[in-house]
Amino acid sequence: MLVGLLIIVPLIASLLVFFTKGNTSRTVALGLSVVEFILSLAVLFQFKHNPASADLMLNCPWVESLGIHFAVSIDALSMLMVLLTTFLVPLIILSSFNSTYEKPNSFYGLILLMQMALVGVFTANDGFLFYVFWELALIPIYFICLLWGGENRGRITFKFFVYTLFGSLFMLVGLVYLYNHTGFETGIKSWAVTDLYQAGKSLNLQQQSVVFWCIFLAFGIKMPVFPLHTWQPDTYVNAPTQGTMLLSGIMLKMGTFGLIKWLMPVTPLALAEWGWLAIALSVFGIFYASCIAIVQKDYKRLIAYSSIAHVGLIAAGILSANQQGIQGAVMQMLAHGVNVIGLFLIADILMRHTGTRELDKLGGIRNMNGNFAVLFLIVMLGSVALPLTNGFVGEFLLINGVYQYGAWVAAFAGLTVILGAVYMLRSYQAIMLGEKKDSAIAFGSLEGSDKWVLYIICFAVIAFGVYPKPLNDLAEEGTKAILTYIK
Amino acid sequence: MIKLVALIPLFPLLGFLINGFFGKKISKSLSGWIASLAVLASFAISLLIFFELEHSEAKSQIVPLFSWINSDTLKIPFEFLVDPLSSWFLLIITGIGFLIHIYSMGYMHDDEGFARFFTYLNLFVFFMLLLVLGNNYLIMFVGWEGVGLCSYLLIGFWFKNTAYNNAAKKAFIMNRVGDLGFLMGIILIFITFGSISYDQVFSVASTGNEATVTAIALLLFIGAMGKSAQLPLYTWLPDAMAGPTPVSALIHAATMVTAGIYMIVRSNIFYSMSEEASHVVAVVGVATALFAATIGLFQNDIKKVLAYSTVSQLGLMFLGLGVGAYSSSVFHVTTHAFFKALLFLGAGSVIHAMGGEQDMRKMGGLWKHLPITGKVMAIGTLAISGFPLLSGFFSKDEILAHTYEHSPTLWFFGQVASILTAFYMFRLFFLTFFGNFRGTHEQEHHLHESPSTMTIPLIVLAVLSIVGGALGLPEFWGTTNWFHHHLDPIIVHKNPSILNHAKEWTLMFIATAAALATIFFAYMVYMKNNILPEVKDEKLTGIKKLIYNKYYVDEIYDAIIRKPLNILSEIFYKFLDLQVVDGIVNGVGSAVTGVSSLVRKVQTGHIGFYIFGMVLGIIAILFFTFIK
Amino acid sequence: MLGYTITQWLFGILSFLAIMFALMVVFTRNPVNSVLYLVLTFFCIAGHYLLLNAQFLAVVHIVVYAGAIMVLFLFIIMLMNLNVDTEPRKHIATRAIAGVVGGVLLFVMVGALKGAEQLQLVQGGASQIGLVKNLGKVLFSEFLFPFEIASVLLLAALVGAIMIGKRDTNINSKETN
Amino acid sequence: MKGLFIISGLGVLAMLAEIFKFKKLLYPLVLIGVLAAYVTNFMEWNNNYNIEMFGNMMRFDNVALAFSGVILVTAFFWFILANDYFEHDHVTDHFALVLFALVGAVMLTGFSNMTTLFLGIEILSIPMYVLAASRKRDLASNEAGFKYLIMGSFASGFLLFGIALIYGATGSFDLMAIRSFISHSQGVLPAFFYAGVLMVLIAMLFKVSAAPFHFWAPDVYEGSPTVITALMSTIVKTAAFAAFMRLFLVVFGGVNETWSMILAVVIALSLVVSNITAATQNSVKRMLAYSSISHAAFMLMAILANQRGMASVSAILYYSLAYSVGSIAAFTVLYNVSKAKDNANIEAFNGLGKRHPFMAACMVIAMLSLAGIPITAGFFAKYFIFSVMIGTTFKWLIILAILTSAVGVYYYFKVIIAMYFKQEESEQEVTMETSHVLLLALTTIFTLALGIVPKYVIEIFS
Amino acid sequence: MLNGIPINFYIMLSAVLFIIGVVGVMARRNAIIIFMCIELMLNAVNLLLVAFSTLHNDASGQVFVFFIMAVAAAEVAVGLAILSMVYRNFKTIDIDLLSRLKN
Repeated sequence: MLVGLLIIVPLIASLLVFFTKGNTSRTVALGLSVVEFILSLAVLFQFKHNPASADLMLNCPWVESLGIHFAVSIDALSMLMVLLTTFLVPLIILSSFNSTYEKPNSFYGLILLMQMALVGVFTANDGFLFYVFWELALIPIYFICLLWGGENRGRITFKFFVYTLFGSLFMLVGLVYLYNHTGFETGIKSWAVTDLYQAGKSLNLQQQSVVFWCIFLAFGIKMPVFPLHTWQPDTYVNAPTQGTMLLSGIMLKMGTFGLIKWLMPVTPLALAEWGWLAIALSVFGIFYASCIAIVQKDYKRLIAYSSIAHVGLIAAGILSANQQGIQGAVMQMLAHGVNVIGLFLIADILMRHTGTRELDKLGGIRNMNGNFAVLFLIVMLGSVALPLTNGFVGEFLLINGVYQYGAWVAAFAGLTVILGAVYMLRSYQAIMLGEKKDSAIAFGSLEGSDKWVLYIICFAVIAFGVYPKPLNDLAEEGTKAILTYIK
Repeated sequence: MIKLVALIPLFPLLGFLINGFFGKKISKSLSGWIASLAVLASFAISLLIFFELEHSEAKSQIVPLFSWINSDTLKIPFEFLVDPLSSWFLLIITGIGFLIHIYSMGYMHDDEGFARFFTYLNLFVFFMLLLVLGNNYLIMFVGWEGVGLCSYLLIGFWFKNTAYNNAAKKAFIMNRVGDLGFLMGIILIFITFGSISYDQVFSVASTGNEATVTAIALLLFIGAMGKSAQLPLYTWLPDAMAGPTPVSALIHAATMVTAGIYMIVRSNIFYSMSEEASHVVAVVGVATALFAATIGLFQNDIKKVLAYSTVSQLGLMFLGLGVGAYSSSVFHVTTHAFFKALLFLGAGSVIHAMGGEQDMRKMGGLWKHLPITGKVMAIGTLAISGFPLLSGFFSKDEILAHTYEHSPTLWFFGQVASILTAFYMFRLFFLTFFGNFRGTHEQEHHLHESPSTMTIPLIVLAVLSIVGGALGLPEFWGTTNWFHHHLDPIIVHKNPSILNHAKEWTLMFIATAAALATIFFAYMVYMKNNILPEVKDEKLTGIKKLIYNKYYVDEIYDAIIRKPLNILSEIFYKFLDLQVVDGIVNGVGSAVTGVSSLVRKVQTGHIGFYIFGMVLGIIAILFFTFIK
Repeated sequence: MLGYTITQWLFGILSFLAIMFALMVVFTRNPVNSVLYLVLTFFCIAGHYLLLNAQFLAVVHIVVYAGAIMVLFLFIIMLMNLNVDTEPRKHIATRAIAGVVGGVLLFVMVGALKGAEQLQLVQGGASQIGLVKNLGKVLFSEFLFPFEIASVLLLAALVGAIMIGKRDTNINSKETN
Repeated sequence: MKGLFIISGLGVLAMLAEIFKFKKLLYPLVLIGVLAAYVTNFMEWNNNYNIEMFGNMMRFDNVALAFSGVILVTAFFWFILANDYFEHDHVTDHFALVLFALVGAVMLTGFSNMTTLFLGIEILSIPMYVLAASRKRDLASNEAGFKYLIMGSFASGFLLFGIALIYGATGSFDLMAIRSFISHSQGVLPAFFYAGVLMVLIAMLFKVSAAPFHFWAPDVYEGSPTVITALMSTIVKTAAFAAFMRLFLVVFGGVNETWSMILAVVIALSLVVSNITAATQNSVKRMLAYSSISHAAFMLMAILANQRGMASVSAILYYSLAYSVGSIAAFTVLYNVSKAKDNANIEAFNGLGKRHPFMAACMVIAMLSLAGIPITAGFFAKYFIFSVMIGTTFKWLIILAILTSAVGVYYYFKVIIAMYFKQEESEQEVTMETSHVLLLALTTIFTLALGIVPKYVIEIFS
Repeated sequence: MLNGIPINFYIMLSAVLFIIGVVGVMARRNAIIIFMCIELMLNAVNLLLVAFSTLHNDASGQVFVFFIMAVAAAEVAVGLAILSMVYRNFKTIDIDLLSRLKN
């Protein structure tokens, strides 16, 4: 039942927030999202102590005649993802306290609605429900970007919407196709995830390949994997900071999570047949995006490309289909979620304090605010995966996993270790170091909320780098469970 | 006591945290002392542990802390290993580290980043200790990258200066290149032997097949190249002199750059298993030694000279490793740590006196102004040049001896390198301390000996550089080489010296003679008919110019790596991303609208036409069904 | 004569005339004439009905079409005084195409409308179904509901025609969009 | 069945209202009447009303009742929408015509004989011709009515020809008789019987405006008064599909190999033409016309799938309900917006998000539903279509449908973007009467509710 | 055989008439003529129906014709009303001139 609450609370929260006014709405939103976080901790507690308890699963028929159930449950993997979501959303809301948005009630309401959908995606145990939540997550973010985005947002958000919708429709076809092959022995078709696994296994190679690509298309666009990525930089740059955070911090993980839970176990044959191509795309994407990030002028766009590079490695790790690869992917998803939010917040702070994100115009901010410099440094180190930061565990395991797929692939993917350092240090130097430029003059001390968000993020970066065990154990368990299906 | 080994890195960590959080609030001297005492504490514990180990039977003891990363069969606990090697490095790091901390308190006294400096310094010590203490490759890697970070921070310590920042960035990135190799090596070790903990890996290492082991060894060596500034990844080290001088002494001479040697000695089993790998190591080492030494000949920046000599000395150590003289290399690491730290600190004190001036062409005749510094510098110079009975003499000699029995050619080049070393070191010495002063007047006016916080460490180091050789007296003198015995437990395949004493003596004689001859030659050049280096760089010509400009290596790298990468990136972004990939996506959109405006024309609005269309449809349908 | 029965002769002639007149309907330029030709066509068709023993239907046909509908047409034509050949012709090409398409359609139809021979016939001798008695019986028993509902149709037509046809009294009354 | 009579009675009543002067009462009376018809509909549910009545001319089985239910609900909504359409000249006439059209529509859900089919279609069409032209001084409206009339009667010519041929082959107009005739003759039907089936198919395709028989739809939709367009795109379509289904799933299901391939091609053509053409429309009204074509294509897919059991039927039922409710909402907004701006162009929507947030929000839901985004009704509608199609040999149609519905999103979202992104130069208020507010709220809730608990509709026959 | 005339003849005859009607609709611009052509088509159908009803010796065919006539009458009534209105507004009933609504 708890898990049901996990989904309902944000929904109610968003409805409540819709009826608030002015600054109260953001406080209410923050409070309620914290409540959600506490709730998720309760779920974690429950999960730790008796994983089999009825609190952790909910399964009631939705459209019985079509085998559609409202089935949600918590396993190790979804637990982690839920924690990520419920942990990040309060931070995202808090990070918005220094920017004023018109119609704040709808703004925060949409964020919470989004949270509902995301939690749904991560907990759904029924293919159809998964798809519904998947699409549902698209609506709020679309409106967040459309209503509070930057310049020519109309075109860009639209491109983003159609692009992703296009992909997910193919996923729908793939899923329906699987559904159509369920229940040969029982005769009763069902959307339950395990039945879909079986159905997938029952297909021959060619059918599996079709399903594989249909579904991969959706996930590949969401992540995004080269060459399906072109919606992403524009959208990230144009969206309001909180929108960008939602997109990159959590929504991106929908793709990778889906890859792990909804694609890998379904089509093992196709994976063996086509995995190389998918991995090749992902790995090339790493190099490609890193290179592009090196020559970016706009810091936000730079982060956008860097996240393409990161997710490329994640995808490669997942597709290499071994313990280290997938577990590393999970760890990296968590780490990337935290770090990228930090980075985007920093971009936002820069924008607010100096009025620009152009690397050429920025410089020497460290002279004005050393404290900020340190926080920035820590977040950056996290995202270049320095040991003892949260990024490292994932990256090590990922490269390890990819290496087991192919040494040269890993060597190529490993370029991210170098190139990542190149563009991150380059941008850090351009922004913080050197003699202070005019833009930096005005740079005062940070506002409380910003500071706290950064503190929390930095703490997470280091804490989970030094002692990743709690998360790592969950990730290991979840990965093992998935691998039993894949093998 | 050994169980408390965790305290050793803990103290610097605490120092780091205290200075990091409260550095701004507390007074300079306080933060300085906190940092220094933290290191001193760990030095004390290291000593205790060292002696306890000496007298205990178990030569290697594992101290588990907590389980860190688990992934199915891959289990990486966070645990420390105390054995002769690590305990020895502990002493070097904490000992030299402490001295340099003290020195820095004087040297950095007027810098507003005082607390920050010590924060970084402590962090560095912490990571360095982690590096040597870890019981598996990943912890070594943690320290490895950690010290890389600290070197980045310290090189770019004066962050207002763009050149320094670039140097820092360069150091970090070049190290990352090596680190990637290292990482690959670690993963390959895991895949081959199913674990990355030293004890487990080495126990089964012999089962690994030749090729794999070679691959592992080479991958690890790539890491070493980066960290220990070997060809072709050495160029960051000279630039790293941008950092404050104590940093150059501690990180870029005494400790961090020797991490590569530590790593290879640690995994010596792989190298002794693979002929090719160790051959590569030897060749790279000797090449680096020669190459850097030649560059050192014509440098005018006092710290640059020392930097290149460091590179060359490191090359020498790798030569030793390559020929299987592991303990000799470690021995040389030790002595080198003494005299190179001494030299850097001395140079620091000179620079301090000169008010930040580093160009030797503007120095000269400082002997009378800086008596202590002058003397200790003399000792250091003699030591590095291999003057008999000084520390450098023994360590270098051991390496060369082993090299000779391995291959005389390598020995020859090694010998040449050390001769060159002797030459440019004395060039440095003479140019700095003798002749007449070539600097400005106000510089000359306040030339002064450095404060005691700086001189005392110098003196201590000077003493060490003199007596340090006693640690490893050559066997053929009938004395026992304590150092070898100390390290024996961790060297898997020992190769006993097969040279007869006569040969040994000859080699030693040749070395000594060469050294003395070189010193004399340098004396003739720079003292008698004191020839000064060109003041104007552009006057240089031919080979001289080539060497003076460091063989244009930086320019070459720039041309073959950085520029192409930038161009490629621009192509990716401007063309492939914006034009092709995104172009296709947008193209679809505009195609739809284009087609749409065409199709709209069909809807002419004429009933006649509509009817016509319908009838055509009907005909088509009937035709399709009945005639076809 | 010539081996054909009288009915066959009649069928032939009537069919010929019907087609001729129909063509004239399409091809005369003057609307009034084509109305008259259409009337003639209807007469021919009525003749066919008679041949098929649908006497009552034939009569109704004459009354309704020739009597009512065509008069209505004439009426309208007069109203719009189109009785001169003012109609601008369609472009010659268009008409040619229309003709061709018609030909093709015919060809296809001929192809489509085969297979009548395999109908199993129940009928023998002159049937009586065409008489008022039978028709009435069928109409008011089996087809009662359609018959009733047809009244709705006619009502609707009535209302519609009135609403459209009647000139609005208050010109400046705003109409809803 | 009783509903049919109630509505016809209402029609007559409306005519009497002119004479006996109770115009004012008429509107409420009609609303009540429609509700009453709906209620009787429900009372007839499941009590096997498909006894041969009136010589087996009508057969109100559950399917028929369900569809006429959809029609009546839509009609109810529509009457609320159209309330001020009935406040000018010819009030009673308008009422009568609309009600008679409803009679035809309901007939089409329950006919069981070619005669009633034909009469139903005509009873539905003739008032629509008139209503389309009911803005008598508006040239567009005139032209719309005129085109609709000419092409409609042309099409019914084909319908009749088809019926005649079928009659010729089978000797009966009764659907069940024809069906059994088909099933008993082991594929040895005379060729012209198939020709007849195809002629009927063509006529029906015309009625549901599928390419290439769709040409009339955009023009007529654009020209007619907005409310009448709403009527056409909802009730008329639903009725047409009910008839289509009855003919081609029940009667001609046996000979589907003759028509399925043709239908597939027609669907593909409709999908492409409609969506592509709609993409660059400037008039929202016309855009909705094209979108209605693509929706028709979707519903045709369910017929093409020709699934055993009630899968196809319930899919169509759900789709038509979702589509009708969505369109009513969309047209309500369009009606008010265009009334304010006096044109139905997309610019009229600029800045609506600020000028009238409620209206804008409802429009968003409606557009999402039409575009088929979860969790609106439209999504499930499309999903059910996919799920019946995926089993057939026409999977390629699904891919095509996806590609084109991506285009579809393009033009639906043009409206949304206009409402929230485009800036309105003149910040004039858009007003909306309370009845319409209620209607919007009602339809929006309905749309969402359908999306959240689709089972009550989709499982209605099981 | 209906009194010695094969049913095919009737089918063909009505088909021909029907097609003539269709051609008329396509070829003429005068709305009224077009209307008459549509009537022609309907009559072709009527003929066919009657033929079949005689063939099957089944009265329902002929009854159906009644309904067609009724509908035709209704259609014509409404149609001509609309025509006259169009004429009133456009001053023409040339279909090619009625093409305001397009694209």
